[in-house]
Amino acid sequence: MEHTANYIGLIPLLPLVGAVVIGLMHMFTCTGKAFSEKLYGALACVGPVLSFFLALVVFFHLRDLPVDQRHLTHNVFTWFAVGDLKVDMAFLVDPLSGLYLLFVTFIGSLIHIYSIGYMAGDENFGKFFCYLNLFLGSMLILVLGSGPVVMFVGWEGVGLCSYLLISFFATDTENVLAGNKAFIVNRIGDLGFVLGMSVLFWAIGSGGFDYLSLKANTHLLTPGVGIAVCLLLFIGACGKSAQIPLYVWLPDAMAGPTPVSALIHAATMVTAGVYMVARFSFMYAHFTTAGTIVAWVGILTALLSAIYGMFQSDIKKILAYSTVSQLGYMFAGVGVAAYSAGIFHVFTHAFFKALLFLGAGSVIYALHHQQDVWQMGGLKNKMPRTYMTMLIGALALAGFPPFSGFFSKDEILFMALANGHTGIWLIGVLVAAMTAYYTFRLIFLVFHGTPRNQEAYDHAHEAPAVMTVPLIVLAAGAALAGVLNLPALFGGNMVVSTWLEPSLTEHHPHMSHGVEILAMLASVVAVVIGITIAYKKFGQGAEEPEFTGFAKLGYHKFYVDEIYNAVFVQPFKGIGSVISRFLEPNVTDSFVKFATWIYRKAGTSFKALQVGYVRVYALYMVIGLSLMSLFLSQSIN
Amino acid sequence: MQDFVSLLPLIVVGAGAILLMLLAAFEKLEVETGALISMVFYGAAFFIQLVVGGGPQDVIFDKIFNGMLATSNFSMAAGLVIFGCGFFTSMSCHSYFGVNKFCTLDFYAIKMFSVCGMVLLTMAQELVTAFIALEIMSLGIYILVGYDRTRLTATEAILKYLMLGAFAGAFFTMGAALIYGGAGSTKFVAISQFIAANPAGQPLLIGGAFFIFIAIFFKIAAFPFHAWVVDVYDGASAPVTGFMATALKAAVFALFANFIALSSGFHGQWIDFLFWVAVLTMFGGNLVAIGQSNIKRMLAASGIVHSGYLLIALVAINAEQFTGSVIGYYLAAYAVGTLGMFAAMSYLGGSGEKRVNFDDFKGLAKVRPYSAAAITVFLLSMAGIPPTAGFMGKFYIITSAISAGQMALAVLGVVSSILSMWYYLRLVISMYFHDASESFETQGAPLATISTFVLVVFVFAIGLYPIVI
Amino acid sequence: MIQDYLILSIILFCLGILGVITRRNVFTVFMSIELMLNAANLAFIAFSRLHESMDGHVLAMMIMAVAAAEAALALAVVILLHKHKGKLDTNVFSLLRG
Amino acid sequence: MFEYALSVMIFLPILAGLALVLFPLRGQVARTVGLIVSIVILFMGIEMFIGFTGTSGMEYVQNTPWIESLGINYALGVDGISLLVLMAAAILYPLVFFVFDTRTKGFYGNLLIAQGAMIGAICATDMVLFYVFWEIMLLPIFFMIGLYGGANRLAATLKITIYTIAGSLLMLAALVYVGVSYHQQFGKWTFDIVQLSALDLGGGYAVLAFIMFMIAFAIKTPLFPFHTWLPDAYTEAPTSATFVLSAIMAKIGVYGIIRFVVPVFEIEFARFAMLLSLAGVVGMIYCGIAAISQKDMKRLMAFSSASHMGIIALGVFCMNVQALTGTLFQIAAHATSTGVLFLFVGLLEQRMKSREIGDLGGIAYRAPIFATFFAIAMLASVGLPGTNGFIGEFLIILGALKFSPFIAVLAGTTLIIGVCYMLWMFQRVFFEKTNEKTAEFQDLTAKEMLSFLPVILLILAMGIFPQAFIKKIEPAASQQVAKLFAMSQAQVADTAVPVSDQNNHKN
Repeated sequence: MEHTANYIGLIPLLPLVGAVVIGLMHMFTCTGKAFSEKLYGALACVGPVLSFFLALVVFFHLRDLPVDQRHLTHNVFTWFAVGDLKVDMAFLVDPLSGLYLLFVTFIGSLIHIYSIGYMAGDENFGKFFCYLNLFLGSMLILVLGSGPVVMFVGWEGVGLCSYLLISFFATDTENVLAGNKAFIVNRIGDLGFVLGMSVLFWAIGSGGFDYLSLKANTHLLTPGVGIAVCLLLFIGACGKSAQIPLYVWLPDAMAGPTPVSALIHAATMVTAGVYMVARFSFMYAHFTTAGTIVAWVGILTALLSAIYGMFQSDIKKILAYSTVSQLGYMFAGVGVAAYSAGIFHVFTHAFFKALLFLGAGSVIYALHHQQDVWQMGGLKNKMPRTYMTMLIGALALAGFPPFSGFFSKDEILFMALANGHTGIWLIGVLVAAMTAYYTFRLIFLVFHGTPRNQEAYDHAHEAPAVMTVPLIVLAAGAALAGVLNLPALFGGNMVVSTWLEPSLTEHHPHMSHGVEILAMLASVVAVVIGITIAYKKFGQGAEEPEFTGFAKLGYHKFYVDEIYNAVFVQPFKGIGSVISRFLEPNVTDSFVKFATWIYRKAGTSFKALQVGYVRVYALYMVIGLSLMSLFLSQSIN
Repeated sequence: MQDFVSLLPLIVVGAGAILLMLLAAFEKLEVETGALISMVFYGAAFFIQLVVGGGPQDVIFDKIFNGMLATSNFSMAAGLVIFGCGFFTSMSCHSYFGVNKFCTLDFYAIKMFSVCGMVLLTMAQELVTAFIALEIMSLGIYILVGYDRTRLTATEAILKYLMLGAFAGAFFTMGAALIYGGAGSTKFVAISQFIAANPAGQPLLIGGAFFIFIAIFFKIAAFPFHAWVVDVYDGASAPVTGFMATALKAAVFALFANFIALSSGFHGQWIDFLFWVAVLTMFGGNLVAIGQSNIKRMLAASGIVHSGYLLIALVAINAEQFTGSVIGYYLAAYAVGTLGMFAAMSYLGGSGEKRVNFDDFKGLAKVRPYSAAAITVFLLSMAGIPPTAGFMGKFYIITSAISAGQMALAVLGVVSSILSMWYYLRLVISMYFHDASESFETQGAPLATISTFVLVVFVFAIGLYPIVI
Repeated sequence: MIQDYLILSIILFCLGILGVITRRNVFTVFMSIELMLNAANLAFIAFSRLHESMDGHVLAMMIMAVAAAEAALALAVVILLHKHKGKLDTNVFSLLRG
Repeated sequence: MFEYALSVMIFLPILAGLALVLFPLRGQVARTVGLIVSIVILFMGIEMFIGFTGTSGMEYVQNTPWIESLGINYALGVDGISLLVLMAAAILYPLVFFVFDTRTKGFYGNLLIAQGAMIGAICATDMVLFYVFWEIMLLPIFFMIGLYGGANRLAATLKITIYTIAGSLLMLAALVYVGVSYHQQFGKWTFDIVQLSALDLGGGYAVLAFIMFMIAFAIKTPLFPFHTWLPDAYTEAPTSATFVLSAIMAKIGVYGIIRFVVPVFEIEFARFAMLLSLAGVVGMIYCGIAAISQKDMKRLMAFSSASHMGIIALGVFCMNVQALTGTLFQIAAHATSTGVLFLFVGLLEQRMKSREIGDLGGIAYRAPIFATFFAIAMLASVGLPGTNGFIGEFLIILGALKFSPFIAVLAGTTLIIGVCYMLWMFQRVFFEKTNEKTAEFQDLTAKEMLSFLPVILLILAMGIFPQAFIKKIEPAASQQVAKLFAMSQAQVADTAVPVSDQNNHKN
């Protein structure tokens, strides 16, 4: 079975090839007569599906290996080697990346299938699938990369794809701006990533710059350097996974087509940051200070975006903020060294968030791109399948037992408590309540009560099968995925955690089941409270309220975007125009200009000396002569 | 016998001059033929010089007229340059006077006489001989400058030149007298022996040398004795200006070098003084040049700057084993460029020199691309852009200056050549980057044109294969 | 003893210089130059007396000869100037300037 | 057969160019000649690259005495340091002849002369020879901008010419100083860089000479604050000239620093490294920010190019093998991406008769191929992994961090700034709505596409398989760095000695 490792290279390659093929086809035909959408769709799905099966093969091969040697590396070629720095284009499959591999390819394939339905009739059908394939390929490189540099390739690749996909409907400026915002903010994070890598390299990179060797050399790091590396890398994670202060791009990213929002900006890409922190668990576990900071940033992000979520009116925005908030949870998890829990939450979240987005997508699709929840209502009769699936998704998101979200989230909170971060635990519980609230606010507003926009309601209809089937599959996942990591409390044996054991550096604190039960109850209670409040307010349908005071602040996201704009963007542009309008012509260049001016002036004055009177010339001679003789009398004796 | 051999070129040219004067008696003889005849003689002299000077040793004949003249490789080289200048000037005169008819055969005769004076000057090893040679040269040049008796400007030019020249000459004589008083002789050899005997700066000597320097500074238009040069160049006719700018400068610098290289002690005394003169000359020249709108005046001013560079070389010479190779090479390089410029001016200038300003040459490249290209080459050579002769000259000078430890002087020289880019480029720009307003038609014989392109070849030839003397 | 001669010649020389830079009449200027040359000659003679060699005298002769030649040319120029402008004021002749 | 290759590569274009300039030919004939010559050079370049072994020594060496009295030789050679620069000069040229066909013979002649001179400057291992070519390089540019440039070309021409010549004349004095001090230390004249690197100048006049060298190269590169000639020149110059300037000529400035300054002035270099790298970084940020607010596409590109040159130069000053290799790689990478971008801007201008960003929009829909190519080049220039831009920038930042974290952080901002102006421009030009101007924008013709395709592929290939290039340049780089360190370590201890030596020499 040794040759299995050689398949690994194919897994990211297939979608990339697909992307290139589709891209070329589209590029040459989009101005003339395009190929049929069927062809595009088929081509687009080949790559992802194949790599999903390959992933399965590799995964099971991995499972068959003994626990302590569960890692397959495939060194495709030496990327570049300069001095001590040697970077191989090599792929590593170990339990962590294996798991990630599975659900990235799985969800990826689902989204491709779904998109065939959703994007039908768009004149840039081909382009869309080109990007989608490209994205999947980059994501897989990110996951499989055997070292930080290769990971960075995928890292930037997905950034690019999200830019392209967000600004997919590029004719209207809003989307393009959103895309730019996403790319630039991601770049800010990438700066951190690059610097972190560099520091890491100079510290311990000379002994090999891939995870395994780095893990082996971690002990050589001094605390200062180590923490610096962790934090710099975390900046990168903040950019990619939309944490404070770089979360601003994610909500705008909803400008893209809904499948994109679902796939990229909920399920896979945004969790890259979490994955990265988990990848470097050997460092974050080693330098707990950094971990704690990560945890706090995460939980605060969760809180902040939960607050935003409670007041939004755009269905996709609500989901977007819930994503940010869930990401916060994940970081809190990996921050408190509950890596497996964090990853598990990524896993479950992928299901229910993708589900919710796609559900939202089919709702929007049904209402002809109406996204304002205050224009919906009572749709549960019109589109029952969507309703049911989304309800499951909502319960999972809210963390209502026994749905998947409950287990993963609760695991995180419990670990936080267990590792002594009581503050984080408290906030976490609070956020859980808020999450439940805004999730069900959404459900009630959309599906219950009475239609607010009658004619939109009348035209509404259930989505086609190609769209609902993925919904149902995902719903199943969202409902049941929790079982995979059933805590010992319920007689489970934490399959995922144990599976991830070899590639993560974490220790399971032992606390009495009593405490665990109490904690669990607390969060359940919080969830229930949240849901009831939501029902009280919106259960029987409510009209759009006038936001005032805190709600107004929340609705406007505390004006953070405006503040950023005023503090960073505008000054930046200002400086730019100052330089090019004023500094460049008048200051930087002025020295030269001044010199030439002096030169010319002196020239004209000398011109004036040529008076043309021969006597005066003789006079010059005599003056020169006398000055020279003075000079001589000075210099000689 | 050796006296005769070493003087042979001189004699040839002198004979040619006399012959021309006699021929001048025949009315039917064309002026053009005069030019050709003189060219023949210059050529002959040039080759004789080449043959005689071909020897490897440094000083060939050091005891001519018991030490009044001496020919070294350096003086030979200077002589070659002078003959060359005479030759090419005759070529450009040939065309020039085809258009501006005020020439007679005597013109060429006088020119050859002054060449004699120049060559004598390069060999002079005795002050009064030098003075006489200087005067032979100058008297000839005076006449050439004012040859167009009908033009007031020419007359004014000769007035200024003559008056100030005589003024400077008086200084020379006074200096000679003082040195004679100090050293008891006016022969360079004796003077150097005297200095070697009593190195303490002897006031009479210093004063005398100073006066002689004044005179020389005047001739090479060092700052602040430069004022005349702009006006005189402007007033004189183009070929003559070219002749003055090159041959005269070569001769005088030959004398200057021979004199300053008397003995290292003497040279050492004057280094600081020359340093400042060089600096002032370079920058003063640039400042004069930048303001000019007339090309001849600009070239005159740039001539001042080049004198400054040559002064750098003089500061840097090593008086112990003086070869003068750097100076010789620079003189040749400068001569080629300048002669080319004036040759071009003399056939492009038209009758009565109606094209002399920068603006008159606008769009030349559109109408006469080759002439424009040639002029550009000369300008680049003067500016010292490789691979022209001017570059190698500048390179040698900087090298010698730095080897002599005169880093500051080298840098200042470089700075001044940066400044000089300005007015050289200005002409290129007006030739190339503007549209032609006229058709630059030229009549008259094509010799000047030919000489221009021959000189272009020389510019590159000397630049790429620098014959280090 | 020699000093007196020297002083005299220096005085003459300076007078010449003064003449050149102050006077505007062409004739006067040229005469001033002659004065300077003669000052030089005087110095030569005096020095040759001092060194008891005849070189000085010879040199003086030479210089006189040259000065004569120069003078001849000067006169020609003077005539030329007079033909052009009818006056010998050097300030009149300042077309070439700037 | 291949031993005179370098001479051929130098003089074939120059002679052909002169022929074009001098003999009366029609523009199309001239173009064909130029095309043929440049393709010949291209193949010779490729052949040379393949044949290059990269064992950190000079290859294809050629050395004949020129001026014995001063030990000046006609010495050519290629090593890891000059290889990629040479490739940039040799390979990209045919594009120009393929894409633009509206010029006169004089223009093509000048282009060829420029190529020959640049190759000469790159291959020369003798300082004086280098200087000669270095100066000749300028003349064609001078004429190209002055004759075929934009509206206010005269000012631009004068500016670039005076600037550059000022710099190079200072360099002339400096290199003579180097030669002389070699003469004084070792008693024989030479300007061969290999032998000169035995020198270790410091203190006294060496500082002055070093500064003069650096000014010359800083102007050509250009380093902040000597960049002020650049925007005007790049904007006014005809596209092909801008291409030559930005893609190749600017690189020769950096190359000159590596080749001629570092080996001779180890001590001074080590001493000034911090200041210089600051200049590089500040320039990068300054020009980058300036680019953001440009209305004219070409001007924006000009600033972006200047900004990148800052980062490229930084790699030299960091004095470690990663950064140096990064620079050498980035020189070629940036040549491809920026060169192509400038040519694309030229195409846009040709088609739209306007470079104003405001006038354009929505081109991506009219011209997907053009847009894709442009996007790839753009992403390369913002250093996206998978394109060649990433490798260089990453290595440089990595090295900069070793040199000084502060510098590294500043340098890292290039990731952000670059994206800012590029995306903004891309949005305004290729996205958004089409207007009546861009509505009938023609996509790349087959010919154009085929001529650009190789470069685009090269961009990707260099990004995905950089090792093929790096393994040829890395040995030379590491060798130089090692030497630099040995020298500067040895000297920093007793800097006093050479200083006093200098003083003795000058009296």
